Amino acid sequence: MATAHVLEHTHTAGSFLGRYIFSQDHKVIGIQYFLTAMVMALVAGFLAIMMRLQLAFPNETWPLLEKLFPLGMEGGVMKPEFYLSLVTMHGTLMVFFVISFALVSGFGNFLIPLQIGARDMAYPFLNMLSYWTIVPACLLMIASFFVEGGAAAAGWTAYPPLSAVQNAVPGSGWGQTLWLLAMALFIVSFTMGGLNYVATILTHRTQGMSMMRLPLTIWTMFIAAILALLAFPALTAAAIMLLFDRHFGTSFFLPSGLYIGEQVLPHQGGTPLLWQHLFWFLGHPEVYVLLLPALGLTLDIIPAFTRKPVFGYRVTVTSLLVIAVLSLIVWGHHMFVSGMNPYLGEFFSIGTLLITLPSAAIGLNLIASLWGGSVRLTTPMLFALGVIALFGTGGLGGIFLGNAVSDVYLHDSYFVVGHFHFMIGGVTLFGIFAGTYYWFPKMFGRMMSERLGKIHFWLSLASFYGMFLGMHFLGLAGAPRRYYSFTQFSFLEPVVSLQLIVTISSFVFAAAQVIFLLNFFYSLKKGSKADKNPWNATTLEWTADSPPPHGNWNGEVPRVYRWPYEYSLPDAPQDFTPQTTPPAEAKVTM
Amino acid sequence: MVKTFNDVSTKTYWKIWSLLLLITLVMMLIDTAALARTLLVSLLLVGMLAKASLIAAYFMHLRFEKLSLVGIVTAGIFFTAAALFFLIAPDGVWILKSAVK
Amino acid sequence: MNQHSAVRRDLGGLEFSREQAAFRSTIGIWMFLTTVTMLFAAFTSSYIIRRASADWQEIVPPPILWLNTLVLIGSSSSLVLAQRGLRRSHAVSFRTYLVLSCLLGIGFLIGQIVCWVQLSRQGIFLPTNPHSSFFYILTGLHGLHLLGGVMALVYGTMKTWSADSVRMDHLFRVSSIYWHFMAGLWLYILFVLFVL
Amino acid sequence: MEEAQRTVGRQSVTGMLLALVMAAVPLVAILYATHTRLPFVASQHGSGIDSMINYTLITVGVVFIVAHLIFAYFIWRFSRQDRVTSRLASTKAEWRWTLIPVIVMILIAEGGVLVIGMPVWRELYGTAESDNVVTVEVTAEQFAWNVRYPGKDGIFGQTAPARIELPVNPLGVDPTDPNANDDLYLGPELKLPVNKPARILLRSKDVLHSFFLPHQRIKQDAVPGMVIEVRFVPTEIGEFEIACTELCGLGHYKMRGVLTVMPQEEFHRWYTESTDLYFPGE
Ligand code: HEA
Ligand code: HEA
Ligand code: CUA
Ligand SMILES: [Cu+2]
Repeated sequence: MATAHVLEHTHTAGSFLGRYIFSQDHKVIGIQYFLTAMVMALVAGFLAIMMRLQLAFPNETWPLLEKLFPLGMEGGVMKPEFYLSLVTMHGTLMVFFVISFALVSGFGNFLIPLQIGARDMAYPFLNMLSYWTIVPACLLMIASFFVEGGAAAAGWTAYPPLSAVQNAVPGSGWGQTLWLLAMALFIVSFTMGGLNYVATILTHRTQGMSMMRLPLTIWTMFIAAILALLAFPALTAAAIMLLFDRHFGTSFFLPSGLYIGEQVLPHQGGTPLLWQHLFWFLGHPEVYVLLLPALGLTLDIIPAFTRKPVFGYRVTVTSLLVIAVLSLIVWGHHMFVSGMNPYLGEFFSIGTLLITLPSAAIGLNLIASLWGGSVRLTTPMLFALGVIALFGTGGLGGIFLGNAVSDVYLHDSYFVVGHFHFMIGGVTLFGIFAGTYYWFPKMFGRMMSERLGKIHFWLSLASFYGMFLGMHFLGLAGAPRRYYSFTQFSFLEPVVSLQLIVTISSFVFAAAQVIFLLNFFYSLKKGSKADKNPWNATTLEWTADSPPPHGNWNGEVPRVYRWPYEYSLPDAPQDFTPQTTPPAEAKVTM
Repeated sequence: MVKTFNDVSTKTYWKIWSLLLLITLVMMLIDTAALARTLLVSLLLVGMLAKASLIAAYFMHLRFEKLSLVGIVTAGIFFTAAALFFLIAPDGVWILKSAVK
Repeated sequence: MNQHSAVRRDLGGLEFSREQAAFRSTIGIWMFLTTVTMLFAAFTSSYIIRRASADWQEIVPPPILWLNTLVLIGSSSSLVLAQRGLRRSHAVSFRTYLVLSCLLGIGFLIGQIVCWVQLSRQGIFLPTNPHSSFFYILTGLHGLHLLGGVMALVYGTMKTWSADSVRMDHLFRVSSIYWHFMAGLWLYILFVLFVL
Repeated sequence: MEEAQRTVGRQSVTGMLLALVMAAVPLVAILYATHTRLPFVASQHGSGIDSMINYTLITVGVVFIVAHLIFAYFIWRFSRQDRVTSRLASTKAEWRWTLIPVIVMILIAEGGVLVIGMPVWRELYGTAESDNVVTVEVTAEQFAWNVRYPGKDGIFGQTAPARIELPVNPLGVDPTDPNANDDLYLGPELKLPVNKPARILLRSKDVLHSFFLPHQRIKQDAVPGMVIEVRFVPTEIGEFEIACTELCGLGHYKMRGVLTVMPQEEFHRWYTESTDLYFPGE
């Protein structure tokens, strides 16, 4: 039988190469993704710090940085086009190569089989392939800094004509081509991952694990994977057309009469708005692809540290589904002032604000999950609470933007930058941290240091507000984004001093992440040994060894008798009842 | 009783196949005939749909798949594709209207 | 390993008693076809927008396209017959139709290349006008997808002499779904390019 | 386990601290808010946009504060107990609670945009034609604004990119077109009469730009290949800045223009007597 075949395959441990490099074990692949994300986070975070330096000290010179980027930082002064490359690459790397990798690919691969009771993913080979597809993608992205003209500089949204015409901006040469190729590889890889997730969750659940007994992490991964499968092809199509516009003279996005570089281009009849539609058809669902798993992890971590079930499991699942469906039809809220048909603007505005209904329901469920519980403020729990707070703030900011009328003023201002850092850079990053502290024992068999973890949390939380709450007010004062400096306009004068607060906070934030990395690698070697179930949690992965062996469970795959949130069940022997506890030992509520 | 794959005889396949052929031929004919464009498009649309559902139903033997699964998948794809299409289409008109003359 | 025996499981009210692996590969191929559909849906939407522009010019489809269409439908039909042979354990008809299906598939690809050559002889290239751009891109992408299908079919054909029937059944389920989908997709592309 | 999950005594300090921080977040926000002003309003629809923003600021602000206070209270209260006091609500109760966020969001988000927002949106994008308008063409390029008026005849001379010639013919106007003779050209300076509707035909020569008038609450992308109409009525006399808010290349941050709003008679005088001709030769 074919599946049995697969099983034997993953059970053979093999050589070092087979076990750690070209492994088909979902846990190893998950950790590979996770570590890759970490490396890319360092790169993207470093780019952010360089941006912050420029914005707070627009007139300084940085001879040290000149050594690293002799062209972009000639004479130690940052060039405007180099700043744009920084913004572009920071955004792209963070969204696709850090958060997607760590959250969706990392935790997804690691947790899905473990939490549904499978020995591996449905297609282990495809899984390995998906990881090895993103390795060249990462290399291409990083290499693009060192090609002629520098890295792509048209923003992570890569709007043409800027991204389509070589002369429009220096990064629009080789840098943009590499960017497109790397993104194409990323999409291919993510598609393979998505196929795997959907097939695994649908077909590899253990006995008794019905859909309504899935941990919310799995639900969010499932929905995110479907969203990705539906939305990503639009960017594939757009990228193909952009490559053809750039290199083969077609005119999909380029209208007639473009006058760039003192000459009229031969293109005819295309329209830049088409790219925006296609990009955001992907781009908007993509942010939920990242958000939902972060909420999923949070929703699974909270009950372990309140010792009670999550509030509103069914409401949450329904809301997640509603969000997913709606997220496919609201992309136009990024285009309110793009020159799009104003009637579409009205439609998209109403649709966007509809998303706040299920989102707020989830927000309420998150908060209400604390009610009546016995809250234990371990590091994972602290980060999970951070997720709630940041989700609330970022989401409420979204209400200003989803409203087409206020967005006329706020579009492309720092208000937007503040909003999305709370969401995509806050909720998701804090979710990753919460997940890391929580599942580290399962991944590596050791505990992370609580003390360092707490320091990491407090520094991160405080500096996060310092960085991004302030940006909302920069935006209200009118500061546009993707500005190399704010010295050219008198209406922006009040804004300059705020930049300093943001920059200093970003240093603190970066320092806090160094503590995290120290903690991570120190605990890998020296952390106290973890037993199977250090948090007394109920989900299936805690019935496997820490770290789990190949095939996840020695002996039979456990059978499931109940839903995953059976904490503090009256009359049960302990305050937690694992999903594997048969009905004979404790009553089944769901 | 649900019909299974094996119950369908070769004859059925040939019938379907010739029906498809016929539709293709008719479409080619219509294409060359000087019909009003709207009529043409709607006729062809009907032809396409008939053909697509025949293919889907028989050749891909959807008829014998678990219908609800197929329903969910096709409905999902259909919804998403339609959303993309119908929310972009109004912009085509608009862009044309505001094009540089 | 009880997990892998044919287990009844509830899945949103559905019951699946069929062999798990078969189900798994069906899900996989359907999900993949979902992304393919969305890819072409994105192109269709772009086509609609792009068509509205003033510089739109129709290119005339080379007649060989119609021939190719018939060849592809023939290939699809032949695969159905092959599959039926497999179900009935009728090895000869199975192999014959399978080989025929592969040959017709390759024939279609060759026909497409001929079509491209004919077009370029007429001076119609990729960037000539938006319609030709879409023509080349859509037929090219479809051809690439089809090439993948041909390779799977050829691989399957070679395997008919060695692999066991359970695996064969899988392989054919999946590749025939894919193959028929590609045939349907081709009709859709024709429709978009020359009718819409 | 005992090590990881602290005793109630020690962790309630952490809980207290986190609760304080969470309660302080709205305070910080309010503090920021009192120090931030939107640029003052200087257009008719601008006050509509401001009332939309203010409505959202106030309603969302209340949700923001209340949610944070509840959240802080929960953290403080429940980190002090070591036994679960309320385990599982009934599914029905959970659905009933969901009504609260749903209703709140319907009121502040959907209600806001439908009741306050849409009329302003229509005012901005409606096509109500009025004769008494000043028509200006604003063409964006890397990295400058080009302002052109149709002149006394009210008709712009034809343009074609192929005729662009720097610096004499930056917009590619056809010199043989009689309508072009009286076209006025101001470079990056836009002049408008106060309290009179302005109709701006926004174009771009090369890439995307965005026409941002902070005080007039105008933001509209300029898209190459399209002419986009922007309408507004300036209500304050004075000099204002024009900025670009769509990434357009390395000079994006310094693509500055100036809007001068002047009394109607003064504008009229300038317009009829101006010597800022597009083709000064003729
Ligand atoms: C994970 C990422 C993520 C998420 C979840 C969201 C969620 C939302 N976003 Fe955001 N958004 C981005 C990432 C995200 N966004 C990014 C990256 C951009 C910029 C892209 C670019 O241009 O570069 C962007 C830009 C963006 C825009 C375009 C702005 C512009 O360019 O002009 C708009 C406009 O409508 C918008 C709206 C919304 C809305 C209405 C939501 C809603 O889903 C929010 C719903 C949530 C709530 C309503 C909160 C409910 C919770 C509570 C009520 C509990 C409260 C609790 C406490 C306070 C403790 N977003
Ligand atoms: C996923 C999201 C993400 C994250 C986390 C961040 C993080 C940060 N961002 Fe980012 N940012 C974006 C996504 C993100 N950003 C996007 C999409 C844009 C828009 C780009 C565009 O306009 O095109 C943007 C734009 C943007 C701007 C606007 C630039 C402009 O418009 O001119 C600024 C300005 O200050 C900024 C600053 C920062 C800072 C200081 C951080 C700091 O938080 C960074 C500090 C972080 C680190 C030092 C590393 C973090 C983590 C680790 C080391 C641990 C890793 C561990 C694991 C992964 C397990 N960002
Ligand atoms: Cu012009 Cu930005
Ligand atoms: Cu969005």
